[in-house]
Amino acid sequence: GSGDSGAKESSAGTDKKNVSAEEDGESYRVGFIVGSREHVFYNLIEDAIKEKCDEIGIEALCYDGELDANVQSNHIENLVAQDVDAIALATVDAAGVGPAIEAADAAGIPVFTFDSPCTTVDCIVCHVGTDNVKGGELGAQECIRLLGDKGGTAGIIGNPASSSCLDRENGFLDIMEKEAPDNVEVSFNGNYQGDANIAASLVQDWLTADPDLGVIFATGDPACTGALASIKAAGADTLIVGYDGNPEAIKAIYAQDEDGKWWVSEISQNPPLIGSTIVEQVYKYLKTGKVDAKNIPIEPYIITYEYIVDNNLMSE
Amino acid sequence: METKGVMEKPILQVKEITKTFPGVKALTDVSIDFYPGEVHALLGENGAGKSTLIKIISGVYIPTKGTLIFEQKERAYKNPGEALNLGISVIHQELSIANELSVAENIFIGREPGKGKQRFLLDRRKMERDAQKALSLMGVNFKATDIAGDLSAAQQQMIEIAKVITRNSKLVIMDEPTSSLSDSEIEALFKQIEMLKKNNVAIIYITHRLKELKVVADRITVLRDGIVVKKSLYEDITESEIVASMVGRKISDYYNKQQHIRKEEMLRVEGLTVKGVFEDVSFAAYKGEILGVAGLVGAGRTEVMETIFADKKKASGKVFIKGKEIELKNSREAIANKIGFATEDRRRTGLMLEASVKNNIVLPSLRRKAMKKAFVNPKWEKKVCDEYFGKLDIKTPGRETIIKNLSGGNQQKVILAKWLVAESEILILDEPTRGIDVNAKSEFYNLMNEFVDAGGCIIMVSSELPEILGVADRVIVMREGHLSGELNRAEMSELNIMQLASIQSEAESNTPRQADGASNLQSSKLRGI
Amino acid sequence: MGKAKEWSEKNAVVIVLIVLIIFFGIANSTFLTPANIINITAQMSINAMLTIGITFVIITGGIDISVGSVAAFAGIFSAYIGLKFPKAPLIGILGIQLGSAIFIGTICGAFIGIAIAKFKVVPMIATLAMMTSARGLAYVVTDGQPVYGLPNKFAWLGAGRLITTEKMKNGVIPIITIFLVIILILMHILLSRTIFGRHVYAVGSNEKVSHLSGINVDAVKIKVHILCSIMAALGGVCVTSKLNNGQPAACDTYEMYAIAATVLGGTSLLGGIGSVLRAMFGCAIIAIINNGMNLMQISSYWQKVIMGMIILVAVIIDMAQKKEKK
Amino acid sequence: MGKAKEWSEKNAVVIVLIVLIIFFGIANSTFLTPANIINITAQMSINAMLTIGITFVIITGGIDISVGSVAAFAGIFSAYIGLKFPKAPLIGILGIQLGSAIFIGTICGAFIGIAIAKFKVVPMIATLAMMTSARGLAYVVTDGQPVYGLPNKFAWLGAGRLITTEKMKNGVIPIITIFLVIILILMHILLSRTIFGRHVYAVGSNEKVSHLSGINVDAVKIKVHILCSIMAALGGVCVTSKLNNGQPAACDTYEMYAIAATVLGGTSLLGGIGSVLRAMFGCAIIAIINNGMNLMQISSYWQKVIMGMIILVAVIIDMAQKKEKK
Ligand SMILES: Nc1ncnc2c1ncn2[C@@H]1O[C@H](COP(=O)(O)OP(=O)(O)OP(=O)(O)O)[C@@H](O)[C@H]1O
Ligand SMILES: Nc1ncnc2c1ncn2[C@@H]1O[C@H](COP(=O)(O)OP(=O)(O)OP(=O)(O)O)[C@@H](O)[C@H]1O
Ligand SMILES: [Mg+2]
Ligand SMILES: [Mg+2]
Repeated sequence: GSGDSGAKESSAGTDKKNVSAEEDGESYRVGFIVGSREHVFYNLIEDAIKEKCDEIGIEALCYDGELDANVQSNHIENLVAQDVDAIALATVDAAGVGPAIEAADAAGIPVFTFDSPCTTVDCIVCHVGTDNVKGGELGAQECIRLLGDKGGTAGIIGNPASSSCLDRENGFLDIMEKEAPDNVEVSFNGNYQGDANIAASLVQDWLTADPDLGVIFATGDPACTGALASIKAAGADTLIVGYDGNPEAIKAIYAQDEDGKWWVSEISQNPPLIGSTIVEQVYKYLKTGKVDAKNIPIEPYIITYEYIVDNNLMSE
Repeated sequence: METKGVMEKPILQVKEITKTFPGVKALTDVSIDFYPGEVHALLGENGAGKSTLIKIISGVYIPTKGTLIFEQKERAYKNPGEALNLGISVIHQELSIANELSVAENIFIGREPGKGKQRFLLDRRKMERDAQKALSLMGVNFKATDIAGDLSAAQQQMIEIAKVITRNSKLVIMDEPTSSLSDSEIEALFKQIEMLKKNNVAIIYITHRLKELKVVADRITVLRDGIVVKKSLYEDITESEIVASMVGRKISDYYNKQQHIRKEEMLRVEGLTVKGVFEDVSFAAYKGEILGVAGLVGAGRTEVMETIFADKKKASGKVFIKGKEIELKNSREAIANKIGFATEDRRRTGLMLEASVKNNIVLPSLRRKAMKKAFVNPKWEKKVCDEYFGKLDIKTPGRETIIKNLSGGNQQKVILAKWLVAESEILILDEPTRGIDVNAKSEFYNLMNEFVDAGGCIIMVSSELPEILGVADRVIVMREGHLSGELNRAEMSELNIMQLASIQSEAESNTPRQADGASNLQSSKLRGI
Repeated sequence: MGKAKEWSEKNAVVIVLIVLIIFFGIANSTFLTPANIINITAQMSINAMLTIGITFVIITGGIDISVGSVAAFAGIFSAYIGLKFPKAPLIGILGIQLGSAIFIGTICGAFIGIAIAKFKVVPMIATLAMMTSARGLAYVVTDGQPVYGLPNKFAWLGAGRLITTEKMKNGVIPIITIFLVIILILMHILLSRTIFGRHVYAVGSNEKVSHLSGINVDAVKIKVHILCSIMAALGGVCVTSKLNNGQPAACDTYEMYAIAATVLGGTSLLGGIGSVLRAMFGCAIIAIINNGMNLMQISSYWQKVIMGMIILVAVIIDMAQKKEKK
Repeated sequence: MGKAKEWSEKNAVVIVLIVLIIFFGIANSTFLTPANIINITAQMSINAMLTIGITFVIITGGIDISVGSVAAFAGIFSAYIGLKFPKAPLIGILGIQLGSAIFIGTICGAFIGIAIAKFKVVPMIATLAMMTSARGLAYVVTDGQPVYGLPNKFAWLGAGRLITTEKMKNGVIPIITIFLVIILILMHILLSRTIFGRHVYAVGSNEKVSHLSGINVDAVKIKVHILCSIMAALGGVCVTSKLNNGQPAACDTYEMYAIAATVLGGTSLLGGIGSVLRAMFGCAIIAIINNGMNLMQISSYWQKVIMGMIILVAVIIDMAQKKEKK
């Protein structure tokens, strides 16, 4: 409900600002490339980006990176041809799209990254994003907490094709190896390929092999959806720790007597904050030539039922 | 037959039908009446418009102009289904078999018997029973449950015949139904035609084998270049008059038999065997002669030729070319040894139908005439095409014309040109004049003679006795996978060849195949000179 | 002896299936447990629905690569309708699910069928266009978000099980498996016992002859594509039901496994030959490889490689047997 | 008048292309700028390489859906080799890139070709198996991680540009475009002027006739698949070069656009007819739709829908023109 009115407000605001910006001769056009429009996480970032841009009077050109570096590279080229004032992108992985970024830089267009950093070039002005490894570590800690003194088995549903998911997986496995007590064991590791139905089959197979599977860490919300379906169907007591913090997850966790019986926690990266922060930094750089820091981390945090209640996330 | 006495109303009247294809006027103001209980033969050279006319009658094509009056009512149907429903059924010139389906399914295709009121569920039993009944009536040697694609061309043609017979049609059209049938099967067909006539069915019959007319035709119409040039009762006209009206001139002896001078041996096979197909075949062919290979359909002649051309693997036997034994591994080596092979099925194994005339002609010779080993030589291509268009009098709008648009006779000449360009010295021609009109045939025989006179060697497989007698210098005869004899020019006669091709000792003549052979002798009159 | 050989010629795929079952049975102790076998039947159901539809299309000599996208689109559609009726009884929900599948399937299939039959677009391109468009539309209507908050009864079809026992408290027989068996029987009868089924084979075997024999070839093609899209849509609705959640990304690339299953089941890509029953062997092979490798904890990367190779080998064995016969 | 009509019959696709250019040119001011036109030529290059290879295969009457995966695998392979020689000169790097493409392309293509020609596996399934396996292997060898840290020179082929001007400091002419043009000319000559090219058409027109005319049909098929895989591998190597890193997920589903481009370029999926030059029109259409819609800020969801529909409409127009001629 609140989103709608906000959108109306801001669009009205844009018109006014555009006029004033033109008078000042400083209407900025900035290109944003999200990782993929097929992921809710990026869609939430994009929504925040658009909202923030409307608010401060930046013309946002948003593109779908399709989780394909070649596509992202093409978008960057096209943005250079359009002579935008700045480019901000969520690279597919740490390797990034080096040559295209360097070409943009050489053409005098500053490049920013968000969500996933690019380690292969030095010319990135600023990166805003969550440390996914850290998110994975948080997930592992949460799993250990949920298993409690009794301990038990854990499984992880990954999606190594996406580097953020891979980072989460690595963080998770690292902590599980280092910090887990002896009675906690990671006995399953699967790839759901971004497909909830595949996640469902994976979990179904795991539960057949181990009906007492204690907890599942899912590196993305679609995997939680699939896992939940199979756990319910099997009548198991396995708990789910998700990742992303999408509205769907919040609703599920909040329904304590239903889906919340299994889906209990969620690691969130705060996509709206990532989106608004990157816009702020771009704006600041275009105005002043400076950013707050070269790397602005957005801390991941854990969403539980208590968190939802405390922060009034489900007030309607 | 006394059918002509029955002067009923025509069941079908074709009135001033004109059909144009882009660039071709296939039919011009054609008007013909067809009567029930009568066989009406439609005659004409290749491309005269016969098939086009029957396709219009059966709803495949829509005429550009003119009307069809069927059972005294003007009809304009949009698809073949509507014509079928009126009782018009057709055996098309091209085999119309669904290879993957059973014989019964083919016979009842499009009108499968249903169960219950809705006719939603298939009544398979009834379908197979009825199909088997029709097949038994025709005396064929295969079952309703056989898969159609596994059968020979002749057997498939019998399926087609069964299809129209079981339809209870009022008008049955047969476009060259006998071109792939053996004499015994032709006889079975003619019996069925008699039955249809008795049931007062009208029949339109197209053929290039004029001898057949004597047995079946009541009335004839001759088309030339899409125009009706002759209409007559069969008994009122002679064969030479028919030929003259078809061709537009008189052809006295279209075989144009010439005496060739036989020279040294070109090809010899010894004990050639492919298990289960033919055994121990030995013969020789010489420079300067046309060697005929006679036999009934299915005797194994095609397989022998395919084996010589190394398209089929032999189990044993030797092949000598110019006296030297040569082990040919594949057709490429056969071509390198100057053998050319024009197959019996032009459309499927002879031509790239969608490709140009030029590409069809030069295909086997490309490598030999390459520039710098790898490149096509376009100048040579043009030159050689033009040269052979002239030499063989190939009628085509141009080198780049898609070959399927050429008439059958010209297609056959293109195939000949292809092997001449490949510098073949031994030419194997399998049923070279099947489906070709008299004029084209006569031209083709002349070309064969020229080739032989220039020092070539031809092996001609043919099921047409007149053709063998008229063209070959010597003939070898095959019967059921064996070489049953050889006849030189002096010994060659219809009777001698048929004896070698079919006669078995009385004791053996119980199996169906041999029974076929026996009846062949009688029916051979149909095709005899 | 001769009979066994003849049987093996026709049923090379069954032999591959048996070998796989024996292999995984030995390699993993869970594999042959009743619970796991039941899981496999449930897991193969969705692919099986797509496969049944594709088999019809392939028998007519066509191809359909849009089934995954159509499935996703129909699944989302059913979810939206489901959201509108949170209090519907089970029978109503089932009506919504079947209705959505039939509605979306008919529209998509008619579109494809008309493009192919009337506008003579090659099937590969017509269905490629549908694949791209239906997927795009699935994202457009959902704005990329999953559709959630469905009533629990919505999951009955895809995730429910009948007959509970001591050991299997959530039920033994997956409803989706029963549903599949019903569809399978109906579709098998449609293909093998009806006149329409004969026409499907006839069109695939020889289109020209079918036309000349009065079969309305265009109508057969359109009907078959509608049928295929409805089957795909049913698969998509079942996924949505199973997850109790509509995902725009659902069933991505499932068409490939459906095509592979069809071919493994002996259906010829050239048309005219095939069977929906045998296609189920293909589905079973694929489901078993997936399930077995999951149980054996084989890395998902290797799973892809192995899956590709097993499909290839199975088809080669099948081919070799058929060639020998010739 | 008649000539113009005849021309339009043969070149419906060119007309579609021109209409699209005019439309986007009016709709967006950036579209017809030199910088953008250059971008389009560079952006279409990779799809163009895959398309050239697929065109050869389709002319022989086959199909190849593995090109995207083979491209990814070859790209990764080249990246690993590139990592081993950080100090190599440009010419050495180019050697590594071409060598990798030829090496991986030959292996993959030979594998596919032999499965099809010798083991009689239908092309769809043989290449499906390769698609799955090559993608799996790409993940296996990289363990899912991108391969990065390549020397800068590695990016010359895919991202470099020649001739710098005041306004375009990065260079005007993309090297990848030059590379494509060279390949295109070579492949066009190979297809249209050589004996091998004729044999490719002949096999697609009629296998039996080709065989009886002394053509080694199996060899032609194997060679064509090797060629196709090499072209795909070149595309993959160019992607790796363009990104200066190797991605196991690269070129996913690119086969579909390559097939669409081939068909748009007038190549018949039935074989025997086609041209690599005309296939470039297909690639251009796809690249222009992508680029134009991006510039117009059309949502990527709608882009999918629109792309599907334009491909369909283009093929329908092409078909309608050809049918009219008949
Ligand atoms: N679909 C078509 N498109 C263009 N021209 C055609 C078509 N069908 C037939 N023709 C032309 O129409 C003319 C008549 O052909 P038709 O097939 O009727 O001859 P026909 O008398 O049956 O010859 P044949 O004895 O060889 O069967 C020929 O010139 C042929 O090339
Ligand atoms: N592909 C095949 N599979 C099984 N049997 C075959 C096949 N081809 C031909 N035959 C059988 O082999 C025998 C010889 O056939 P072939 O075609 O060589 O005879 P032919 O004398 O050339 O007759 P035709 O005049 O029909 O060409 C026949 O009995 C035929 O049915
Ligand atoms: Mg004819
Ligand atoms: Mg023969």
